[in-house]
Order: sequence, then C-alpha cells, then structure tokens
Amino acid sequence: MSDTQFQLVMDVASPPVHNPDEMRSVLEAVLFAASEPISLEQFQQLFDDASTWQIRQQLMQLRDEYHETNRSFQLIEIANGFQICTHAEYHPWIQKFHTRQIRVKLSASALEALAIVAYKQPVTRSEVEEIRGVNSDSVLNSLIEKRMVRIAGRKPGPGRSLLLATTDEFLEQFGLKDLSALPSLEEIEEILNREDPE
Amino acid sequence: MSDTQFQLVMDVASPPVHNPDEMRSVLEAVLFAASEPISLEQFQQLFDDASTWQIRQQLMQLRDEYHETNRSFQLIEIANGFQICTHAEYHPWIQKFHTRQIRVKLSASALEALAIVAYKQPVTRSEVEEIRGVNSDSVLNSLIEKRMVRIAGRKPGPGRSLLLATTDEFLEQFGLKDLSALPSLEEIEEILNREDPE
Amino acid sequence: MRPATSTTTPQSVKPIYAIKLDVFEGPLDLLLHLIQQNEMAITDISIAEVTEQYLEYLNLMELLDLDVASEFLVMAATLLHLKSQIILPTKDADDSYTFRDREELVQQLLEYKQFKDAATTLEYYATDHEKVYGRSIDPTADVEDTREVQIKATLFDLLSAFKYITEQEFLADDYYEEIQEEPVTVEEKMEFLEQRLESGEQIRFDELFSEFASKLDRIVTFLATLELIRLERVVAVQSGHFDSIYLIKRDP
Repeated sequence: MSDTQFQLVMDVASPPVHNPDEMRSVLEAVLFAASEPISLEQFQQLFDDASTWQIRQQLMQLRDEYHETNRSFQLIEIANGFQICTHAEYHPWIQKFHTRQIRVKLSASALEALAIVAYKQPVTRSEVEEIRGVNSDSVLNSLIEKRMVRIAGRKPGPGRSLLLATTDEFLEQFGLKDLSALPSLEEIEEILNREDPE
Repeated sequence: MSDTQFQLVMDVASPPVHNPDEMRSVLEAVLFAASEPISLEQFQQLFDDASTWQIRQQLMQLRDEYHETNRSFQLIEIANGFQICTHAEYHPWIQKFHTRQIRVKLSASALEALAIVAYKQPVTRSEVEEIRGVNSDSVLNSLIEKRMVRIAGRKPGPGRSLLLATTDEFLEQFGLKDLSALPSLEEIEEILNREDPE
Repeated sequence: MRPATSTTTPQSVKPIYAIKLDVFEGPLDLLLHLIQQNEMAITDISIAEVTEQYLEYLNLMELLDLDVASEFLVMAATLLHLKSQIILPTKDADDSYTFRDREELVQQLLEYKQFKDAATTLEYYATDHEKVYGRSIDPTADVEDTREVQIKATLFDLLSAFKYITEQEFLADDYYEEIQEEPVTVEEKMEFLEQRLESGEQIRFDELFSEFASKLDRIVTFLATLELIRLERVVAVQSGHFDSIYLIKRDP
C-alpha cells in the first residue's frame, strides 16, 4: 500500500491523552501503522495541547527503548519526519524472504496456454499455437521450466510431435485433487457468468 | 502465504544464524517488513536447520517481549501464520491518520452464505441453497471472486458437484488464527447476547 | 426503493414493512422476522397468524413492483398448505408429498437461524479485526524490481483465461464471414503500438480495443500485443487481481 494518504479527519473523536506514557504509546501505534514518514506538525494534530517539543521528547524516548531492548528496527528522522525502519544489517534476510516468496509468476499468456494444455491434454505445441493464434513455444517452455507442464510422450504417426500434459505441481498449485476435479465448460460458465448480487 | 502456492527456490545467500537471539532478531525484522501473515514453514526456509518448534519458541518470546515492554503492537497468530499488529485501543488515533487498506465489503446475504460455507465446509452450492432457502449462485460466485471462498474439489458420487471451502484470505479478513478458531454454536449465542442486550 | 404510489395499499400494512422489505434475504428470513415480531418460539409457530402476515408482505411487494423471487411464492404455497391442513385434517396422504410438513419447516427455520446468527457473529469478528493495523508497507519496496506480471494464479484465474480463449475463438470465427475490411497486418500494428509506447506512455490493455475499432482491427491489435510481449519488447503489468493491465515498453 504505497498510496497511504495522510488524511486528517478532525471531527473523529479520539480519547484525550493524559500523560507522557500514553502519548508515547499513541505515537508508536501511529508510526507503526504508517508507511511514510510523519512530521512533528502532523503528530501535533493528534493531541489537544501538546508542543512539538513534548512530542519530540517522547519520540526520542521511543528511539532509546528500541535501542535498549535490541529491537531489529529503529526510529529514524527522515524527510522532515519520523519513521520506523528495520536495521540495515537485516536487509539480506528480508531480501531473501521476499525472493523466496516469488511465486510461480504466470503471465496472462502463460495462463492461457496452461488452460489449453489442462483441458485438451495430451496436446501438441502446434495445437496450442493453433488455438491461441500465436506462436506459443516460449510460453510453453517457460511452463515446462516452472514444472506446470510436462512432456507426456509422442503423438503416433508422421512427425511424432511431443505431447504435453499437466503435472502434479499443477494440481497442487490450483488446489485440485486430480484432473477430473477441473470444472467442466458448463461449470465455468456458471462460475464466471455471475450477475453481481450487490 | 497460501500453502498451495508453489515457490521457486532461489539461491540468495544470507549470513548464517548462530544462536536463538540472532534468530529472534531476524524473525522480528522479517515480520516487521511484511504486510501479510507469515507461516512457520515460510520462516523455516530462511534458516538452514531450524525446526518449526524452535521458530515458534522464538516467536513466543518476541510476543512476550512486546507485552512486557508495553509496546503498542502485538504479535498475533492469524490465517495460519504470524503478523505484528497494533492493539485495537489505538484505532481512533490511527484512523485519524490514514485511510486504511480497503477491506472486502460483504453484503448480508454474502455473509450468510459465507457463514454456511465456513461451518459446513466442504459444501456444495445446492447445500448452501437448501439452508438459505433461496438461490445462492450469484452470491457464492461473488465470494469466490472476492477470494473468501475457493473451489476445493468435487463431491464423490453421482453429479460430482463442486465443493466449496473458505480461503486463508477469509481467515485474515475475520482475524481468525485457523478454522478451529471459529466460534462454536454455543459461543455464538453467548456473543450475540453480550453484544445485543435486550 | 421506490415509494408506494398506489392508493390501494391495505390499511393493515404498517409503514414499517416498507422500510424492512428490501432487507429480507429470502423466504426463511422473512418468516423468521415475522416469528420474532410476533414473539413466537420457532418450535411453536401459529401457522394461521404467520401465513396471513406473510401474504400481506407478498402483496405489498407486488404493489411496490418489487421482484418477488419464486422462492417466496413456493413458501407461500407451503404455508397455505400447512394452514389448510390445520383447518381440514388431512384426508389424502398422497396429496401432501410435495409439501413439507410443519416439523420439516421448523427444522429448516432452526438451522437457518443458526447460520444467520453465525453470520452476525462473523461480522463482529471482522469489525473487531478492523481496529488492528498491520504494517502497511509496499511489499515490493526495497526488493528487486522484476517488472513482470505478478499474478498469484488460482483456479479462478485459470478459468477466466480459458473462457477468454473460447471467446476469442468465437470472435475469430465471426470475422472470417466478413473479410471485406481493409487489411492491417500484425507487423504494422506492432510498429504502431511500439511508436505509441516509445514516448514512455503506458497503455491500458482494454483501451486498445476501442469500441469504434473494427472486429478485424481488434483481433490484429490483440495478436500484435501478444507478439510484442512474446518478443519481450513490451511488458504487461498488473498490480493485483482484477486490476487493469498496462502495457509498458521494456528497457532495451
């Protein structure tokens, strides 16, 4: 959510803040939920009568608390505001985690080709190409590489083209018990031709 | 985050982890940099030889640390994973600050159908229709489209109707740890009596 | 909802009905509402009373020109039948096999109420959970930008793709019947698209297929787009499910 907007809605009632500890907790919660730096002036609008000096004091205490309790994140001043960020030393881990998260990325054309293989299997490359109307070699190769599609033998007769079929990983990816669990064409119509009930 | 997602294994180097404290710091940094719940299995892929039990132990310690140091946020178990979230009491202040991520809005009839799927899963369309006493196709399709409900195979026997079940997104939307966290029918009565004293 | 313009609205219909009408999810919901309004127990309904009020509702729905779903009419028939059974004790057992008996209706109402309550409870859960905030970060920030279509593909996506293909085939069939259009080649269209993208412009995928374009033009545009993507000269980007797809020129 990069497009978080700072929308100050002043008529929303919030409970009064009575002491520095409460103020610090509120500041922490707001910082935590924000995706962009927040300025002292923006913080100030949260409280009825707090000076920017008082607010800064509490922010500095938060910063010290994170430091003392060895948190993996820190409070930094950036772009005329404050923000909570992870320490740079954890970057390789976060990077690794996100990279690991890269799911099989199926482009719209890959999905199309995969749907054809799933429903028409075993099927040759040229049959897929014929249905899609465009050369599908690279997209089929990429599906084989991603282990969604496998080579399932050769077509008898002249040419002996390779036959393609789906894999167990395909079933797993789409949560299907077996191929017979693929919805029929009528069921597809039923599922996709909805009238919006709202 | 869904366990059915097929993941590419990438060779991204990350420094080795030597002790529980280091592991806990890495877990915290990764949790902090994520906007979705993370499962134990996902965490496990970060470390060469850590058991899910060891990871859970460190997560529990993190949770306790946040509690003991009166942080405004907490570590919660949700949608078969873990996530850091603010405490509900800071909602009024955070609300002033940002327009939140748009949650899935469900109509009363969608909620009704969803409740039936949640409690009776796996369930067929016609079973839902029977309980509601009204055709539920369009409302179920809209739930599938909103990723609250998924197709979970076929019923054995004649007809082989499609079976419906709830998704991880459903758990996330309703703040549930897993399906076993759904309130029992007795608890529902208790909750309704509490919320609606007559 | 449209206001009742008819002057023939029966006196027995209270105005509150009109406000409540559009919120009934089905015949069971309406029946449950009547039972609660009359402070009856589900297991001890006065069929005569409930039937009368139920019919009043249907009457009102018709007066307001509301679409009365067939399920509401089926329920009316069931209620009338149950009522007649009370007045005239059953003489012919065969006659009632198409209708539910009272016990069955009670069971259905009890079960329905259970799930209606569960739905209300789920709503409380959602409302509670709405008050907690996770980190609202851009998950792609600070991670290598792969600039590929990142679809978390599900069965639903696969189905949509398949339906799309079948529709395309259909479209192509139509086209062959009327070939008198002026020919635009795929190559020409590719060149045209690349020129547009050269300036750094992003093109929304569906905007390519303006309703004024001929069928042939739309097919050629579609093929040209696919070809440009295949040749990796253009990339299609979608930030999430059901978001618009944009075409962007790939960096050389």
